[in-house]
Amino acid sequence: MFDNPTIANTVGAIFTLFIFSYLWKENALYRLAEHIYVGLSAGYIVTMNWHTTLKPAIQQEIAVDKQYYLITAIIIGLLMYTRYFPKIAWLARIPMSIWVGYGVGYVLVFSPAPFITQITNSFQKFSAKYTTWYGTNTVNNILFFIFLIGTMMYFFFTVKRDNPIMVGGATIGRYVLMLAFGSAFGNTVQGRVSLFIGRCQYLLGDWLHLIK
Amino acid sequence: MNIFDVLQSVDRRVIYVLLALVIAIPLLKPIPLPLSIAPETQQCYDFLNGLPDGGVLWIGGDYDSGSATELTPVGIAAAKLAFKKNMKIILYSMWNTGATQNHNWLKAVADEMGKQYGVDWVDIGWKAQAPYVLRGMTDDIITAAQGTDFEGNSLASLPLMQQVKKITPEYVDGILDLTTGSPGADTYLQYVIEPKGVPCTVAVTAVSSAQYMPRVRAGQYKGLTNGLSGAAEFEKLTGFPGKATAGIGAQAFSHALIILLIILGNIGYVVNRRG
Amino acid sequence: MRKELPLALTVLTGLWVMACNYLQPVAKLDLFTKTEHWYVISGTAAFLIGTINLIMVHGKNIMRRKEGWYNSAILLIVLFAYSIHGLIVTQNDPKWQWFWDNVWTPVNSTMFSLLCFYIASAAYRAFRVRSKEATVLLVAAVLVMLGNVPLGKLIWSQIPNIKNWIMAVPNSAGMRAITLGVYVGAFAVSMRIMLGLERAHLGSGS
Amino acid sequence: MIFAEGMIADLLVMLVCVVLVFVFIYRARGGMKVPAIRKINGLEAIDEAIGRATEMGRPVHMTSGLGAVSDAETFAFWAVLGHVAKQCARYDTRIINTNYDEQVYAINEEIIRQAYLEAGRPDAFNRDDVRFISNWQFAYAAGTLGIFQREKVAANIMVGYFMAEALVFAEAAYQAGAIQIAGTTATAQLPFFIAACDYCLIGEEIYAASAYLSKDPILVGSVVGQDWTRIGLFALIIIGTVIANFMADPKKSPLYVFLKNK
Repeated sequence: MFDNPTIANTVGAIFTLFIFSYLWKENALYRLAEHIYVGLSAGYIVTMNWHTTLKPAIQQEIAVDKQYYLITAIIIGLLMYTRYFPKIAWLARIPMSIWVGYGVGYVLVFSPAPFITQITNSFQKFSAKYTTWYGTNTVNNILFFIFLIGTMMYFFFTVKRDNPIMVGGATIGRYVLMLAFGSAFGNTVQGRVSLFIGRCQYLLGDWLHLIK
Repeated sequence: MNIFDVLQSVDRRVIYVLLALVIAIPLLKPIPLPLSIAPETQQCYDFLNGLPDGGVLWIGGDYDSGSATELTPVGIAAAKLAFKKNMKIILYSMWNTGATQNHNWLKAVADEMGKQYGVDWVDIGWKAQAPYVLRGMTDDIITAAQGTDFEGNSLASLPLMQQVKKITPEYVDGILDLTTGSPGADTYLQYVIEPKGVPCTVAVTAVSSAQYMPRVRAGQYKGLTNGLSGAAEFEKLTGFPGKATAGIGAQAFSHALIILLIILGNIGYVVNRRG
Repeated sequence: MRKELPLALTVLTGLWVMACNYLQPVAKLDLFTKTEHWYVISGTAAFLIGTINLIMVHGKNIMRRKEGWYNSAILLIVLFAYSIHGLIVTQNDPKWQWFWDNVWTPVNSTMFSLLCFYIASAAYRAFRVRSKEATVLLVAAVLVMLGNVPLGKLIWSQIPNIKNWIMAVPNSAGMRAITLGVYVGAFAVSMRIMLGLERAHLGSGS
Repeated sequence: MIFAEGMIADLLVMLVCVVLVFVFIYRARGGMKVPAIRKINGLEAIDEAIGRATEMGRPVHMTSGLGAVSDAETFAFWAVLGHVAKQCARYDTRIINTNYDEQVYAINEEIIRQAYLEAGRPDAFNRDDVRFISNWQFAYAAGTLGIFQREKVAANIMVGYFMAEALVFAEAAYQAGAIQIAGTTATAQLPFFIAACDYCLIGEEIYAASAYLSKDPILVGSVVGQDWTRIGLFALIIIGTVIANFMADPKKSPLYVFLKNK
């Protein structure tokens, strides 16, 4: 069974069809596939977390490499399970607040670099060698700058839109956003369609051998 | 309910069935369509084709089954092109969930072209903490990769790996990264392309192309194939038509259907609003 | 104590992460790698709370014979069988992998590919010429869709170029502006958490 | 050297942003008159959505998408969740929260429990309605899709970090007949939220949620700080653009050297 590609593809194809049946209506076959899928995903995580993270941490890093500070990590993590015991449930807030603190620190440390890159990339020289009307050229560089500033103005929260610059900027910004969203939507269609093409090639080709 | 109401409120299931048909039929009965080559695809091909005969091509397979339709055809066509030029290929996957599929397609191409594992190609596979391993491989591939390849063989025992010590221009002539997100082409940019100066071209999914295009223009990537259409163009340039070429008809008809539906819906909307 | 301790821990951890990266005397000790690893291990030690939730929710479904309880039973059987099998044989076992490759992977790809249909129905439903803005959205989407396939060029040779222009100029500018603002907002919300102004997560309202 | 090498520009930029926010929080505390925040339709609609669910006697669903506890988007989600949970507790409307990340899940449960406690109805809190589904993107989506249909969700509020599953949720919730409010910073997903949802919060609008919903002058002060940061950003971009255009070798200007020398 485990070496036979026909069985493998048939199993895969049946589950594929179960999931597609949701498009028509939520139904028993979809529910079956959904629950098996969620169950498998959870089983996978249990296996992987144990074999690739916890076991090496305990057996190797703590026991052999003597990285004893990791014991505190495990204890703090285990405090999460106190939430099932009402009397000591508040202890679960300890790991939670540490994680949130880590998250906040992480944002404050690792956001500046990409933020700066975005800023410096916006320092644009207007004059440029003309390539094509839709590619690099001076007009497009100036337009980019105007669009960028206008869209940023759109986001002001507390600045009143009572002067022509603010109104103009925000209006440009609104239209630029619509162009951006429309084009990003259109650009994504291609990728999403190719996902289904992939499933068709699997069903019609790998499974049924109707495509050479 | 008049015709214009109907146009405005086509049931989603009708849309789904039509869409499935316009995609499945062209796959079963391919319809040739004229392809225009995008400049980035041409650059990508020119770069790969211009690599020295007998050199080393590094392929980064940084995606999984979700993007396989768009990216695998580029990998296959590029591998065929490289093997035809007697180049060696080293494959490295930074997505755990994609390592097996990458191994399988490259192995299929190598077998088809009579290339020998360890001599003509090597698959390093996936490693935990993949981006850091990549950075390490710019100093020493075998150490960083913990000494083993995809199947657990010793890398040091493979003739190709005895020649290629690290990812630097001295050893690797060019990189093709098949990328769908992070880790991916940006990881290469950060650890390999910028600091080491190994030239790299990328194949990206249509969804993420807008993000990578500026870097092609800035010369950080030597070229780019955009989604399935880019893959089909690339297949055409290399002369190895494959699954992308077969899929491009389905792609075109599906776009046409969606646009047609939008137009019909709007006709219904406008007429009803006037009336 | 129960109120102050969590906030204090949040602030101290946040400051520690910053010190590890911003202050040279701390940074040179290379403690952040250890901190990061510590964080991963502590999170992993707690990972079973997710699994426990699944077991409790579906266990109750079964015990109360709620509608669809048999699906809950299947979920739990798969969950236990697959994890126990995996714990015994490790993740490199080919039979264990088989279920992943031939059940999980096709289902996963198919779930992803539902987007093909959803994007079509969303486009049909949403793209109407309701207002000037909506029209701009619609026209941009259609032009880019056409520009992405050979069809566009057959209709008018400039369509792919128009697409390129939209993607390169307004799209990049708009997305850049959003991204810049997002960072500003992220700094602000982090600051509010550090000051204890946003403390919904500490269990004391927003 | 006290500051880590290559991190000085990062630190300075971060500090400027953070200090500006702090200054305005401080001034708001000191009684500065804070201006009103412009109308944000998506946030305005939250109470309407809860009201609709209450009338119909059907649940509200909330998700933060794929965000982890180390994502700022999740912080923004918590502010919205706190508000929605309190309203739901008050009106006795069921709130379902599905989760992708175990850590976020645990914190969300605390937030919702606390909201019920504060509304004086701790007994009405149902632990099974805060659910961890899966930390695989599409397994999470599959489980949530089922819930939309089976529980007949009347309002779907999504705030946080989303990837491709965004449109799966939006379409499935539409099919279930839910009113939808969605906000994210993920530029790739915003187009789908715009198209498929009733209201959309664009980018940083989610970070104004806590101030907007609570109308707490101190929080509004922090939003004023955000706007001042933006003004600073304008100044920086304009100076940078001037340098790029009028200096012979902009790469050698102090600003470039400082920002790029990382």
